[in-house]
Amino acid sequence: MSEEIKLLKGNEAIAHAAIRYGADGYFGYPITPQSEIMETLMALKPWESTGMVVLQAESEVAAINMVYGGAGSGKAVMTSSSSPGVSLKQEGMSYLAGTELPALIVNVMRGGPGLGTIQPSQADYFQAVKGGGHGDYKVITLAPSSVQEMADFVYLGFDLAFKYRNPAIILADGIIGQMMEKVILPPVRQRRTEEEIRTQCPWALQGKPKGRKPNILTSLELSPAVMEDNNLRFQAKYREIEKNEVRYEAIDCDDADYIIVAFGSLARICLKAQEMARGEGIKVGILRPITLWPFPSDIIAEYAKKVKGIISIELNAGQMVEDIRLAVNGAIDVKFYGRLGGIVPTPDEILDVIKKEYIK
Amino acid sequence: MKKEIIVAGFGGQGILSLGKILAHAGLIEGKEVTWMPSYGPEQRGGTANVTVILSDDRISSPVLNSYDVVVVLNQPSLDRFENDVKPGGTIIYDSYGIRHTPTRKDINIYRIDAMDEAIDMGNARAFNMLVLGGILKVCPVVNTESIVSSLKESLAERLHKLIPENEKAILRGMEIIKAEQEI
Amino acid sequence: MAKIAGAVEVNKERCKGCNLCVTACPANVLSLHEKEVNDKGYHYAYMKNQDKCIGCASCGYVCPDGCITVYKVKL
Amino acid sequence: MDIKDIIKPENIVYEKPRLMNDNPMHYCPGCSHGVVHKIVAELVDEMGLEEKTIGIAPVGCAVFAYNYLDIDWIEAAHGRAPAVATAIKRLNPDKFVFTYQGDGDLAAIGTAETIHACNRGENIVIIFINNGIYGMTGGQMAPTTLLGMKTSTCPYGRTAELNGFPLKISNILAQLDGTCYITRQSVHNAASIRKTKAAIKKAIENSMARKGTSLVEVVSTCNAGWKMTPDDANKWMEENMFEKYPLGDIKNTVD
Repeated sequence: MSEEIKLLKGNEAIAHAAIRYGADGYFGYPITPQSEIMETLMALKPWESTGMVVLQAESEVAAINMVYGGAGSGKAVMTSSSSPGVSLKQEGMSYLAGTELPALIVNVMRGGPGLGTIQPSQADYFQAVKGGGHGDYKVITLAPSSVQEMADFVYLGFDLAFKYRNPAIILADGIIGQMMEKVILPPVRQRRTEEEIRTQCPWALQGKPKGRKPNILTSLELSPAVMEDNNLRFQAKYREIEKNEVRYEAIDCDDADYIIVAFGSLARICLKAQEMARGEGIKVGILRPITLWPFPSDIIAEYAKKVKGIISIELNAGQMVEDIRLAVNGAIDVKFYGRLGGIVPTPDEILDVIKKEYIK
Repeated sequence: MKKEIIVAGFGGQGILSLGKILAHAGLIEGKEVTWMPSYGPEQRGGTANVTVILSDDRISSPVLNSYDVVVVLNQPSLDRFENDVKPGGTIIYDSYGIRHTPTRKDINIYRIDAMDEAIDMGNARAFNMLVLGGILKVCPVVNTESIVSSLKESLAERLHKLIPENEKAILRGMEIIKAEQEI
Repeated sequence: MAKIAGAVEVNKERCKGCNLCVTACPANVLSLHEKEVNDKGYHYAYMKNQDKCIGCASCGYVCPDGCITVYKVKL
Repeated sequence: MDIKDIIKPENIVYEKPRLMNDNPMHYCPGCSHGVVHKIVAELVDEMGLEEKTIGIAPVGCAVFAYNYLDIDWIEAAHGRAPAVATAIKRLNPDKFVFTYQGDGDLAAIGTAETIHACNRGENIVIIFINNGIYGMTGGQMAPTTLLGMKTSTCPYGRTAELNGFPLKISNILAQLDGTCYITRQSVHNAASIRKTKAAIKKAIENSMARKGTSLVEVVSTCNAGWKMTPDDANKWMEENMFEKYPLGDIKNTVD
């Protein structure tokens, strides 16, 4: 199997990509709008082909702790859920970060708070990029805006997670999860052998050979001095990730008077609005952060010096806009437009917002 | 080329699979495609719709406020989407249960009595394929061979015996669609 | 019946003076030091009546901290 | 006979297990944990499993078990050890994977994980220390605290009206089709320690032979939490705990 073109839902693409990546395990719990991920995995039965373990856990809490255990043994393991379920996973994610274990978590966001709605939302931005659980930690956050990226980011997410021994999130939403698009499935990789895990992840639990010290994976440290050192090490790693791993897409920004910053599915809708605006002679560009953490602050700060306006458009009450404002540091007034509760704005609506804000 | 299509009706009418077969045919022809359903409990009753975009170029928004082709299969959908047809665009409606028909003067209006036909054929499952045939007749966005290949890939193996039946329904749909207003 | 001689070594710095070994001993061999303590301040166990030890290792089994090594010879 | 002739390496009949290291254990004097740790260390060594063993440490007093036994360990969040073990065992089916959990961890906050791991018949060993109290946090009520027993959160004694009943979780787990061996043992004297060791050995054999989930409950003392001397705690346990938690096999479908 080299590359393969398929028509897939975003959720299905995640499942296909996980198997092709050579993931060792998936542990999940059903919740709308992401249940197709586990359903697809169960239908594809990868345990018969690649040996990948797929297990429906008793809860999101159990699922993320299965991921924690699997990751501890050096395996490429993942889970997926939607907003309320991801809240439950925060305990495990904090442990993954505190124990420096690689893992992939998919959040196909729906509207909240509480049980909320099953319709799409981006209201878990803060939860994803600011840590989410207890303690000072960061999770690499990838925001796909196409079904293709749902597949590609399984690879990118796992690769970054292992490169930095840090959990990574694919922060999608109900639109990307449920829509179907053409996907070029990435090339098949083999699952790593025990020997490869031994060399690549010398920290992994594999049973202690005579002569090696025990591998002990824990986030617990009662000595404040050592705990501070641990935290400083994490922070140094986070600075390294911020330096190396920022990803974004800038569309027609170089001659733009106004820049829309938007991520995920909403960036696609904004792109249509941008095309319409250009059609009317309004010079709008789109800046789409692909990594929400690390956030593309530098490029936004650069554009802030050149353009007349920046507006953040989100499916929430204004979360990413705070990071944009931090990035521009007062150089320009950053406006915000958002829809809540599962409402998705149309391209027309966004064009009207641009006109209302800037073309008076 | 870019066609933005929405199909709307009741849940359970096979709207999502209609859209999927159309999108898959586009994929077979090397087009960019996007299939965006309304999702949630409406799949099991109430209203459902699916937006299908086929394009030679990268597709921006999967969510639209106007369409080249609007296919409405019940009164609420007709009322909801008639105004979203682009000027010069096309609306296709099934007359079954329709009390008031489209009134816009700036669009093409086609009627397909697919529900009646499905009942006459004694095959309620043929309904969505009749509609698909009608769509392809007035908006030949993909060719029929691609649709047949798409059926093979979209349907589970155990349903492949139904492909000839589906093909027949598609061809029949092409025959029964009628122009009411062409601009 | 062969006569048996046993002996016990207590890692006195590891011992926490819990007294479980003293209680477990069927031959009344062990005791806690009444006056002496180890670096942690525990009255550690020692062989008070060495000649009575039969090397049964009951003290070793019950010692939670693994402080006790038991020896046994058949005479 | 001179003691020097007795204290010779060749005459050793009992010593600290090889896999238990020299780190001083943080447990209170007389705590049952150390005894169970020794049994695990002995069995891993005797059964030749050192290179295959992965332990899951709990939250609670045994949180630092990984500091004392020289095997690979991972620290689980409170109650989640069976879920952590599930994945490790499924992804590494030839390894010996065990959890070591207290009553609060296993039977309160981790009840769901415990029941479902057992119900799936995960091929793991669960070592369950039941001392009827939360030791690490300072002696609060546990799900297994006896009626009338005083703890810092039931200072006048546990009452059924306020706190419900002591939870016999091992008996519940024995009802599940996924478990193959559930036994209740203790470690208060040499004989009971030998029995517990035999039980844990059987549990390990079951897990390596993929017979399902095995659980060994060790009814234990927490003399500090119970505010007794270690000797008195053992007596109190025999007189009170064993009545509610009688020793012996609860389920054995293997032999």
